[in-house]
Amino acid sequence: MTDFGFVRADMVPSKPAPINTSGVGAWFRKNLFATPLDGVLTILGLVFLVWIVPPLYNFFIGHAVGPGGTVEECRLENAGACWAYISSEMEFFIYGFYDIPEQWRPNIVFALGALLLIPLLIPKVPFKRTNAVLFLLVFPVVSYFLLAGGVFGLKPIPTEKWGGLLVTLIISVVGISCSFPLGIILALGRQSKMPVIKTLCIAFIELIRAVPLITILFMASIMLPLFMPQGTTVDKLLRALVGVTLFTSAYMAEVVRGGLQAIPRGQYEAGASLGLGYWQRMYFIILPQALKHVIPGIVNNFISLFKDTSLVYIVGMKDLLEAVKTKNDTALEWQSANTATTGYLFAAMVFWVFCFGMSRYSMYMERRLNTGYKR
Amino acid sequence: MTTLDTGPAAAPRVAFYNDPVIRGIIYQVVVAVLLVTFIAWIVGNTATNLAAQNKTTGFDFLWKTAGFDISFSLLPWSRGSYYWEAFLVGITNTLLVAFIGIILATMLGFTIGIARLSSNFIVARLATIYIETIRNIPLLLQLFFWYFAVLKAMPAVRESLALPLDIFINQRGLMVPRPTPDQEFTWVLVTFGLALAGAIALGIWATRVRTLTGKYPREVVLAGKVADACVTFLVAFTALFILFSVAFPLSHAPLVAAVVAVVLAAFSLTRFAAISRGVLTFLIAFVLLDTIVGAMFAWVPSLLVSVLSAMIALTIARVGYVGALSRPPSEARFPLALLVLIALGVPGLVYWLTGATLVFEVPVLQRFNFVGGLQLPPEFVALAFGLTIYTAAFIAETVRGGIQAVSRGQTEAAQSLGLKDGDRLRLVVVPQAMRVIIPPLTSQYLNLTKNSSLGAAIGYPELVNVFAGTSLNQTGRAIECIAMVMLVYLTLSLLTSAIMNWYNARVSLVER
Amino acid sequence: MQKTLVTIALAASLGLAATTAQAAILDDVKAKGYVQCGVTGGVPGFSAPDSNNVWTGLEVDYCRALAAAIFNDADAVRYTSLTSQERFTALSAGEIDVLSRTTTWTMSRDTQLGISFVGTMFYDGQGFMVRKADGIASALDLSGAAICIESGTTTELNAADYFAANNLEFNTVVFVDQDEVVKAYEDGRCDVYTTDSSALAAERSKFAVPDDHIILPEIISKEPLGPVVRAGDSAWFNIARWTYFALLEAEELGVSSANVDEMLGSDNPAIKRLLGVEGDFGTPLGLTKDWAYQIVKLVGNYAESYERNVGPATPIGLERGLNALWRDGGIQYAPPIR
Amino acid sequence: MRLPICERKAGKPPDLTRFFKRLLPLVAGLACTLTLATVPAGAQTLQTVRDRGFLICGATNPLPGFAQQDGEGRWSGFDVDLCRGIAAAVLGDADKIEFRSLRGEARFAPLQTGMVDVLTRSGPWTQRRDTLYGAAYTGTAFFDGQAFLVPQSMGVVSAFELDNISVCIIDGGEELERVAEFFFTNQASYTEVPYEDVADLAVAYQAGLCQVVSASGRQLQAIRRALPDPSAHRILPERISKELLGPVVREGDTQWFNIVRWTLFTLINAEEVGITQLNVDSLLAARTPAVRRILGVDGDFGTALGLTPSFMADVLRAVGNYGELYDRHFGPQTGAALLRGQNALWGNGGLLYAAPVR
Amino acid sequence: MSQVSETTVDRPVDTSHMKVSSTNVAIEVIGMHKWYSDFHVLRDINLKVMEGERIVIAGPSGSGKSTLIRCINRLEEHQEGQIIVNGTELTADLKRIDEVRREVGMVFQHFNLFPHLTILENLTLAPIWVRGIPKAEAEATAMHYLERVKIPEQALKYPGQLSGGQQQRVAIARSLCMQPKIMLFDEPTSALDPEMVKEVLEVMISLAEEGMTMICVTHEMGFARQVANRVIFMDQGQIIEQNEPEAFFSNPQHERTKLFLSQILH
Repeated sequence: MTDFGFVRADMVPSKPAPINTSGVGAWFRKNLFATPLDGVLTILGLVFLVWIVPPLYNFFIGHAVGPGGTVEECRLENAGACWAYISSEMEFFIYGFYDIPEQWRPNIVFALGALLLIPLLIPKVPFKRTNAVLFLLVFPVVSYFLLAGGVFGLKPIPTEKWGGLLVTLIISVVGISCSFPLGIILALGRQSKMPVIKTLCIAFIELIRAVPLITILFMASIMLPLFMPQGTTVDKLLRALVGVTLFTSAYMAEVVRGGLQAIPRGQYEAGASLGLGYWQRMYFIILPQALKHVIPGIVNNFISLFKDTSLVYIVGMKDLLEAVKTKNDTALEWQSANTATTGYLFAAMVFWVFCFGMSRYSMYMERRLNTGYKR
Repeated sequence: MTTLDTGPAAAPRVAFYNDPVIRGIIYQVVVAVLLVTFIAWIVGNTATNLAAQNKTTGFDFLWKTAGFDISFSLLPWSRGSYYWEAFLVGITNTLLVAFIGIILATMLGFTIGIARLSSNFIVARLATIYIETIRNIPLLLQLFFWYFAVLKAMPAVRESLALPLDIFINQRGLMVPRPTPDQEFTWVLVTFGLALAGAIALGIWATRVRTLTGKYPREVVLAGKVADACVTFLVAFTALFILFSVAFPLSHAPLVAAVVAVVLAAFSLTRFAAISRGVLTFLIAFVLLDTIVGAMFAWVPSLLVSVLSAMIALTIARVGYVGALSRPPSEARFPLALLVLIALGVPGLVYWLTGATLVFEVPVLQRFNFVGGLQLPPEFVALAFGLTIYTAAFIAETVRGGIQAVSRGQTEAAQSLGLKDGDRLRLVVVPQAMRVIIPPLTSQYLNLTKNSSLGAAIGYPELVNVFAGTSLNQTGRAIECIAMVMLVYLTLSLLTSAIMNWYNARVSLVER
Repeated sequence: MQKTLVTIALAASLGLAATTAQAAILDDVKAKGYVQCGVTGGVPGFSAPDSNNVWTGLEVDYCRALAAAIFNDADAVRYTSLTSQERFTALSAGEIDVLSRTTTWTMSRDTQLGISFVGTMFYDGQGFMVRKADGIASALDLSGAAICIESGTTTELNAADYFAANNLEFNTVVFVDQDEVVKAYEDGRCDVYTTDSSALAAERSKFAVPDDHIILPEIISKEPLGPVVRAGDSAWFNIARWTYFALLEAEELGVSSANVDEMLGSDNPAIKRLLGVEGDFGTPLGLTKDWAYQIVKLVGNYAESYERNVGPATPIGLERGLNALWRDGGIQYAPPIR
Repeated sequence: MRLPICERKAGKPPDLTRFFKRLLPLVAGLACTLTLATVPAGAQTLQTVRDRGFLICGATNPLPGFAQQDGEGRWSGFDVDLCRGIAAAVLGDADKIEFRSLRGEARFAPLQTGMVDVLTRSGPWTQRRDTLYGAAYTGTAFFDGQAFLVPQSMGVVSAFELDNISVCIIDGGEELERVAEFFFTNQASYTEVPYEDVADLAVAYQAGLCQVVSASGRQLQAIRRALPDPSAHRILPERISKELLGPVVREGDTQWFNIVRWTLFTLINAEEVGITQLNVDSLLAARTPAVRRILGVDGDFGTALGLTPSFMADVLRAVGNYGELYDRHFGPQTGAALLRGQNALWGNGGLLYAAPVR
Repeated sequence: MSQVSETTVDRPVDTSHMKVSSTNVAIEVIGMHKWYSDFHVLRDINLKVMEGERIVIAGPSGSGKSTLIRCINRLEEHQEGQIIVNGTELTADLKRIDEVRREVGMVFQHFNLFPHLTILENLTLAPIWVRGIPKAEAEATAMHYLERVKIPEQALKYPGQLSGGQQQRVAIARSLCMQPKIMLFDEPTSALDPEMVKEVLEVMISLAEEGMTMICVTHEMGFARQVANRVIFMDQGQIIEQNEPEAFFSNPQHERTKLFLSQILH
């Protein structure tokens, strides 16, 4: 090869990788035993799995008492999770105190919500605008009247009776759809050039972000009555909604601000040069770009909000977690060693499914729009 | 809220006002007026309501006796204490659990975050499962779980779970030994502080000399060698001692251990240092593995466990051996062992010389209860545990993000310059990763502190529970109590963000 | 989009917000058609959702009785589940009309929070548990018995005081923790276990054979739990108070939900007055003449409610003890309806 | 209470963030308004009494043991001591009272018109009185009921032993019915000797026109004390009806209602924890929380009532605890000892129960 | 990557030193294969580089050019065959890898300067910590090389404050500070604006003029013509053709080469 001229006459065919770089063995070597240290970690990991999986399997499935089981089975010495308890109290976990004969109403709301939300989430489905309007404007109104009743001959059901997953979903859906625009307004206010508005927005955002949600809800439950004119009361659900929404909107504002700051100046100037007014500029040019940038942050906020709904026990709402806790504490007929654990695990699974779903959806959208941050 | 009511949608449509400046002023005046009205309305309502309920306001209640018990307090507390003391107790309890949570969560979070980036499939997957499980479940639920489902299911006192180092866990919480230092022990503490400062100063000095001259100072290198040997001896002796007195009981265990340790220490000074290191690694790994795996699989014959542990430990020892082979000579190595020895050895010497005693008051199971030691109530344990586990998942993601933010190119550039792995991490990767990690890490710390308020739900007497809960309930001074609580959190938050701003200004990358 | 959302929020808030006038609670309650009753988040026997997810319990029955007296409909109640922090604010602010939530009547609450305690629905307090086999019927028989007790608590002081006051020999086995005390008692370390009586009952229900243990009727410390109303509205205070008294009076007169209709024909003037057959005691309260009849008919008397919710036949298994009528050895006592 | 921040107009705020600087005056203003806005309203009765300098206290009809006038016109008795207790609580001086004995059914009118501040005895607590007359019963000071007075010589210790006797009873109320009911359920026989007036009962009994008198316990006590040798007669412990006596105040003044209610509860609670007129000062050093709270050493329970923190100690210093009060007027040294019976503490088999001072 | 330009340096290139005089082999690659899991990315690479040789590797993207030079300082691992650098064979042995890396400098497409360090610190980092050179000496060397790349005035700035071309020159200087015997360039100009390409090429040419052994993956065909004494064309992971620049450009032999050249040279 020292001679310069060289022309390859026959192409070297692609040949399979040597056994140590491909195939199952290679995968094992690369991912499990790349270095001796890796091997050690793998073995320790396996030891850990061997240690933890069988007891978990036995608890969740092996020795668990299925939905048809009885409390006596749950009370057996080596019984696992008591799923029978969950299935027997399921109604309370989903609807709270909602009148049993009227439970078709929340069911319709659930179905309607799913029906409107799913096409909204799938990018390929058309009529997005109509769909969004239906979901954000029509659906809440319909749901409210359907759930609260008092019209069209529906039996009125006060919000105190709503509970369980129903309340969790209501608070999170309303919280998400209200805190989003509110957060945008706050973010715009914070970017504003008007000192009074800017200061107010900053003060609001920083104050809310500085304190735990629990204190905001404490305020909603204990101090709000003091702030209202004598004799005025605010519905508890509304209080929880307002508390959670205000709280989230402050965080949302910070996320949106991040997006706004990422928009180059040129975009603002271009908008202005087209003669668009402030709101037109924001609506048509700035926000669509800014929001796209911060989808992961927004969804993270939604996930936090969804998890934070569990704090509404402070205002005495029986959301899913509180409903489970109530039954754990009061369903004496189901008392057994694992009843409480099973209850909490059930709630954990429900929360997990929703949060995990949201985070996966966000990742999917991120990939689709390809605007996600690297981190 | 008011700021929203006055969306510029209410803009006057008169042409005269279309001047943006005037319009801006008008908007602001409208907002300000609305806000002031709103506040006045609230204040008025509040005053009326309080008057109607025949309630008084003001902070005079702080100087009244509280008359309730607080189950856990670092400060002296009795029913006769004042409300302001309750306030302080709440703050200290919050800070205590936050402090412990932060330390533990940082350790766990960094481990998990690094594990998640591991090229090892199982390790990375376990870390992912951990993170995805934990951060998608509400913290409150996790606290309930730890408190009501796990701690309550812990064994009763007499069947306490005995952990090493005289730590016990049972329904009543965690019992740990309580250090009871005597008067002379103050000197040990003072020396420790001095020695630590000295060791750090020595480290800095040695590094500076290393930078300026290309070599560590001769004396330091020599002392480092000796320190290496000493550390080798100490570690080997401890491991062997445990091995021979617990795992494989041997008569004259201390003597045998000492002899072997001396041999290992001597080897570590020669060119057979790598072998010495391999043996040392084996010893530590084996002792640890045998204990832990033995505890995990109590039903497996101990011989099997020992053999398995020995095999794993051998592999680890090989890693250690190879690592030691490629170690730079002591002249080019940072004298870590020396510094550790100074920081710990000097106080140890003072401890021995002054005859100071630090006796650990061990919790002892008396007929019905543990007596002595530090008894941490289950609420504290559950809260600290829950906060740690939960926050660690977020810290792990932060850490992962930070490490990933340092592009592969940086690593490659460092590699191509011939920097060794340790130097590469120390000089290139960590400084860059940390500047990405620290801001979100701080906000995680702040979140942890704020989340500690959920302790109220399981009865841990932290600030919200003690002050916005019990005190408020006793006094009925809702506004005052909640305002004070919020003020504490606000202060913490503002302080943190001030420090962060300072830090960010200091480390932010200079860009064009 | 924002604008429309705000509109929806406003509409919803208007729809959800209800108003109550401070002054005349009764008028307001009548106007809205139900009693808003503050209850716990769930304490079995006192207020907790049952297996049909309906609120039940002794305290819930009180609310139902109030509703029965006002509306002739025991179901005209809406329950607000309250935390202990918010209960008094909720009451003062008029969010609830009556608070019936395991609230101990204490001086500071009665005098400093702008609220008034109506009476004592349930006398709780420290009690004693013994093994049935020991054949002990009263705390006065406990002289010399080994008593398991939690140290450093008021429990210990109360017990010491009680024994001293009754000239009984006091012999304790002291522990630092509740669980331990129970354990020691269960293991036979001592003959008697003492703590708050409702806690006693709860502990007992956890024993392998709860029926082997009995809770003695004596209660030696005071935790009077009762309904609370806002201070300042005497009319409402009177309704709340006399609803409670009516429950007691009905028991005393032997009127129960089962026999209330035949009791309408009773010759006993006290029964006649109670059931509104003779005299009109409802009008001064702003109620109908048969207010107490409705209470008994729809909710039952105190004894019925007690037995149904916390009595010996329930998992809570509390003997009447202090909560028996005055003539049966307890201290539940109501002024006559006259 | 005033915040220092109210005075200085946020001169040089700490160098934190800019928005905080702007927020400071706002917060300060809000805090000032909130903390300064206060006032308990509607404390009329207390203020009236304070302004007047003494308490006007009433009870229905003089009744020996409850309220009687000595030769010099000074009132004494159970009812009077209750008043003295209230005066001690409100004015710090138990003697600053004016006691009025009211006759007949008109007793609620003076209360309503404000002529008296509190009625310590106004006839038994019934629903009508509680709800119709604009009055509010604050609690029970004396459990009473219809009982039987018998001569010791009869050798009867329980009402259930009574059989084949003649009973003097007031005619016109429910008393006749009660007795009839009682004897009917006991399957005992009796002859009723009805009289129109209480005074006549004593005369008839003394004259031997009947063997037994049946009336409310307090009336029997009065009759018995008027007899030449009270100790030769006995009031049987059974009560065949319910009568509750207790202080009554005007409806609508919650603060005054609470003052009277908690003065009464103080007496009962003090007996329960063993505070007496004699040891009240030495117990100031006690460590028992319940004692310390009652004596105002721990906590402040008075200010909210518009009283001093130590008002309960003042009450006890002035009149002693409930037991002392009772013994003073119905105890053995009166020569006509009336058993505590239902008026014993709840722990001692009685019905007296007061919510705790906490 | 797709941007292929033909920027040339206007001044005459001094080729006096550019004759390969040495007979010492700097790099020898023998029968080397590499796979990314199942993808056969480098196939049967045989290459011998003499000291002082300047080799330009060209080829369409994905042809394995970068992978090849990354294998040479073991940023990538090969599975078959041998790579011998300065007489040291590259194996998994960390010691040997370190030895090789100390002799081989590398310049990356994206510069990979350390953004948290000043230019001077970037340059002195490795000399101080790898070679144990005293700081003052390392700084003197660093300033020397900064002058060579004509930006001594930027020494105390941070990378973020420099233009792309300046950064790449710093990156070259950083490698030079370690006084390598061989320099590898991985598309050093393809991330730069055209006017900056020139300043980087200037530096590279002057380096070549000094007789540095260089392997350069680049699309700068002008550079190849002026400086290289061998051009290697790669496609599908293999060396398709190699020749002296003149011959390579004027008379490509292989169809693939012809196609490639016709595409980039119009």
